[in-house]
Amino acid sequence: MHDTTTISDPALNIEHLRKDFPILDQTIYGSPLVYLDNAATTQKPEAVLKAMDDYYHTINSNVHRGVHYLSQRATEAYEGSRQKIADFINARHNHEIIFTRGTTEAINLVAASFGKKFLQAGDSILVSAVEHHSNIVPWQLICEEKGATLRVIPVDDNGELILHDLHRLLEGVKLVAFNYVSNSLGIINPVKHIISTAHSYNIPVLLDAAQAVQHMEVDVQDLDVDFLAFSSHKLYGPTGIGVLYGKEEWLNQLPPYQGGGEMIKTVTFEKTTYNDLPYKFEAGTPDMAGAIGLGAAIDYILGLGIRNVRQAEHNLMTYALDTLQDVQGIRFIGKADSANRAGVISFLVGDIHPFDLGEILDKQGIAVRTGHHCAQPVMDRYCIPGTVRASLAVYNNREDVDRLAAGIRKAAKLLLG
Amino acid sequence: MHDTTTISDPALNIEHLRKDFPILDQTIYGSPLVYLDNAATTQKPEAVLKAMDDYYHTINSNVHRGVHYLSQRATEAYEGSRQKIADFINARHNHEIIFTRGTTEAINLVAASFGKKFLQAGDSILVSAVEHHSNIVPWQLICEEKGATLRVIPVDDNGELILHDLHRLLEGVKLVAFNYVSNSLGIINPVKHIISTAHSYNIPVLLDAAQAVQHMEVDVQDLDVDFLAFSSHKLYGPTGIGVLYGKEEWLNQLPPYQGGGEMIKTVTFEKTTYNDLPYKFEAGTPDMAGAIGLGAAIDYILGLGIRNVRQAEHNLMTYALDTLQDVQGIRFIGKADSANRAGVISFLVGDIHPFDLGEILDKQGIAVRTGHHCAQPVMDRYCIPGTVRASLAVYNNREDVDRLAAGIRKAAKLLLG
Amino acid sequence: MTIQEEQQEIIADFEYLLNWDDKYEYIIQLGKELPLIDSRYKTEDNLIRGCQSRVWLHADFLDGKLSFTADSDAIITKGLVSLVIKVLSGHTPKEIVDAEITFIEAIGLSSHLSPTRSNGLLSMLKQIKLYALAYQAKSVHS
Amino acid sequence: MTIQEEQQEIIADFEYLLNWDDKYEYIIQLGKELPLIDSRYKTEDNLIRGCQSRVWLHADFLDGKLSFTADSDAIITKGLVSLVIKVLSGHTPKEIVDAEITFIEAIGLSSHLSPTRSNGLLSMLKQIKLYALAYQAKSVHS
Ligand SMILES: Cc1ncc(COP(=O)(O)O)c(C=O)c1O
Ligand SMILES: Cc1ncc(COP(=O)(O)O)c(C=O)c1O
Repeated sequence: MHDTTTISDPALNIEHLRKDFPILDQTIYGSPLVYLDNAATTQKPEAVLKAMDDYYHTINSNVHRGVHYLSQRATEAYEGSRQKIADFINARHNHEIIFTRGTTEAINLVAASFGKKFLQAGDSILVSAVEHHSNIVPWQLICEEKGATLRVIPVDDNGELILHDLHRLLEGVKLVAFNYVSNSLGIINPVKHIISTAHSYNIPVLLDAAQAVQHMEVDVQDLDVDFLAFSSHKLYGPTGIGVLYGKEEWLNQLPPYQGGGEMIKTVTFEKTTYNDLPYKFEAGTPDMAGAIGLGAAIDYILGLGIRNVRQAEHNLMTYALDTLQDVQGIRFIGKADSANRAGVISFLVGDIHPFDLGEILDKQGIAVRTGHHCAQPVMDRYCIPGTVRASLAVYNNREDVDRLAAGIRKAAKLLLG
Repeated sequence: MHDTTTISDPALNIEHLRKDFPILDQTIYGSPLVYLDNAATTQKPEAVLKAMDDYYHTINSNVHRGVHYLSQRATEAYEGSRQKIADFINARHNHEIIFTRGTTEAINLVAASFGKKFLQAGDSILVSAVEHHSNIVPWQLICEEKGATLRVIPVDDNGELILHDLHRLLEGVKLVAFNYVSNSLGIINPVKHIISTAHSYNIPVLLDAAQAVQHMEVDVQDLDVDFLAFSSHKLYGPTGIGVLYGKEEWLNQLPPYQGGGEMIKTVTFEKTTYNDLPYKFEAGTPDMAGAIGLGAAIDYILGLGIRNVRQAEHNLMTYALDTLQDVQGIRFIGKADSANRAGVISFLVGDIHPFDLGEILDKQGIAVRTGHHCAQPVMDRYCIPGTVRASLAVYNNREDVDRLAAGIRKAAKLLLG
Repeated sequence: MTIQEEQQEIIADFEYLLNWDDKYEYIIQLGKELPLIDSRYKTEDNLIRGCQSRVWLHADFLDGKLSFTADSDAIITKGLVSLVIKVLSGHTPKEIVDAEITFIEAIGLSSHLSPTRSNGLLSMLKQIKLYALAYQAKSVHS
Repeated sequence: MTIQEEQQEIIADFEYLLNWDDKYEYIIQLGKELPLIDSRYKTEDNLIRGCQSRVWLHADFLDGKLSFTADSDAIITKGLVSLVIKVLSGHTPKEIVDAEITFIEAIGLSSHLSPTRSNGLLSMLKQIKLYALAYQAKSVHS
């Protein structure tokens, strides 16, 4: 067992910041909780919960249309969060930030609205072989509706996208959608290369950044990406809210997605005119408390320093890969080293079924995810029923990794025994 | 000024339950807050905030797919809320409850999915003249896409739907969508009559219950309604979550709305099969905390007793109509008495612009809504720029009403003075 | 007087009005006082549609200076409109473009400047700036 | 033994297994012990797809009694499957339809019975009940 008082990164005191997450301090079946299911959802620091509680205790009110004091304060707080998000990903304008329920809804919005306007029979949408279902099914739905086809960037045995055929794959493609970091393999994809290649054919790109924004700096202008989606709940923020970023020139071209309050300028039964960005895409009462909670989560991360987070997680990832490598029979699915990896380690041990391994880990208080991680095509690609996935957040420490390694050994002994 | 310790309804001690809503206890511009914007959004009792806080502090985890302990507890809590909602509206099955962001999204879901499957050029959708934009625009969008038309049940000078032509209006209609209680006029519509008439032609009905569920018992089996939508944030619950109820036989017929995690059974790039109800319609990570908060809100209301709530609000409404009637120059928009009214009183005073009146009320700490209340066609119908809307919740008392009446008098004096 | 001085004067006037009702009474009085716009200019073209109140704005350009007349359906907005016109009318496009309107905030009606309320006054201020910008561009090119 | 007695016996057995690892060791041992299903019955038709693990189930009806053989790709599921079969095989459709399976919860593996985990075991239990219902209906009608 390593000395957990040794902090791998001097800029962040992990033991100290763990106190911001009191949920971590509990026992499961008699063992202290080791929470390594962060790619599914992260825990929330007290500051996020307090921001939402404060909102509900002081200014809760419907936004935008109110003359009265509370409504104005609520609107300022809600729009303040939008500005924080714009700054966080370096969007040019705050009206390029659309609040959605999460990554899934953000992608559905683009698939439906972009598809409605730009997709025709015979066209293609290009995704990669390592996508989450949320970046596959919305495209399947719209492709089916429009008679378009879904094309796939293949992946090699190591989990890296095979890009030498990219130019050919881009023929007839109307939009490219792929993830920055794969949730099943943890591999950081070569986003800039793919974006600039697509752009050389004037093809826009949507980036699924659900597994990226919590781990590294993401700058939409530097990436020059056209659309970007992420979820609050994976970024230390509340559930039920997420973000679609879109370049103004793209968002202005898209027809509205949902209809309702806020997204219109004038309504008559004969003719309705739509509101400006971002409201055109925010029908109905928004999740005010969620947006404010997400703003607080971003404040929290910026307070830690996103580079410090990346560094601390990088160090822990290096340690984890080293430590797990020594476990007998372990196979990593996705071969990236810690420099090209963020958050996720997927693995199998011998021919142990991931479900069995996960259950025995759970009994030891270790929370990992097992199964296909909503990325069934990835499992099919590697002909496996699923993987065990351990995923890191900034509050994880070496003790968590040690407990995981010991837990796997114990499980293997029981299961293979 | 009336003695506020006189409780109008013996079953509920309003002064006591106001303590559950500490936000009410604040001063705005030096005056104690009078919150009468409840139709826009209600305040949340401590029990709701605590339920969400507890969730985040103890079991926060992604639902459904996790093997581990926290995920199982989170799933149980999330599904427990679904069951509470099913019981609350007396749904036959809990899988008839779909979590959405709110009423707006619920209606958009039905408009898109029902429209995709059942709507053809030449068909009609029938709404009423007193709908919220959220129950107009989604139908406009799908009608435009399908070449169908939107037809409108007219309204009379008193705000009552004109139904003698209903049989003729129903010709060629594929679905009827209207609200239980109008958010702009507060009038309770004759839902059973409209539903049974529509059913006599086998036309399904969607009921927008956004302004109903918080005020009275709603029983979907008794109403025999096919779809019903409401928002948590108007029902003492958190923002960002709401409900679509749909009869199993209808929901099973509708194609999925959004694609993504959870809503599928198997995914390959060639073929995707969809999950069973309710998951087919819940793509992506749901708003776990929101769902749990809504469950707690329902517990809170059931704790008060929904009939007690109705009775207390009815008494206050009677008092409010009586009291406001005495204000010189007041005109009620929508003429229902308190028996046919829920929550909302819309009015104008002389030719004072509602915006002016709202602003002077705000300066006195009185929060009302002014404008078209996202029901512009209603304003057009009565040729008014908007109304001042005071809307009640269970925590409002006679003092609130007295303050409102006094505030209007003061405003009128200033503005006409 | 410069735009700045005009604003200072208004702010000073309001300092004597201690209560919010006195302030509003004064603004409402201003709103009532004079028809601000010739009715033939109250056209759809000159209409600025806010979410809550509507404003009609007409601009005249004479001797290098812009002057404005306006109206609103809401009386408080109208009172503020009358103050805005007092401050900005009769100045050159450049002066107007460069002007910072601070008095509305200073007299405690900042909510009228909040884009979230999307009311007519804010849109009117934007429109005035746009007129001024247009005439400024013209005079540079001519 | 009745279904109830079979379950009581299993619960009693497990009471001697004090630690969770002992319980799992025992279940895993059961899972390994015997091939539960003839490989020719391991068909797509007999496959019950859970979200996490898969189960194959084959039913035989003889002399008014149902018997089952089964398999799973996950060993813990397989061990539980073997216990379920021990409990339910060789009983009449009616007995099976009426049976309440309590032992899985009693021995502390209730999560295998949670629909939220949607795993193979729960689906298998449902499938067994369906078979039993079908045969019960048949025998009533014949
Ligand atoms: C009658 C009615 N329908 C629909 C809505 C829309 O609800 P939400 O904004 O919560 O989606 C509202 C409230 O704004 C309403 O009052
Ligand atoms: C890469 C990726 N894309 C999309 C999603 C879907 O995100 P959400 O479920 O928050 O909508 C996830 C997470 O589940 C993910 O990891």
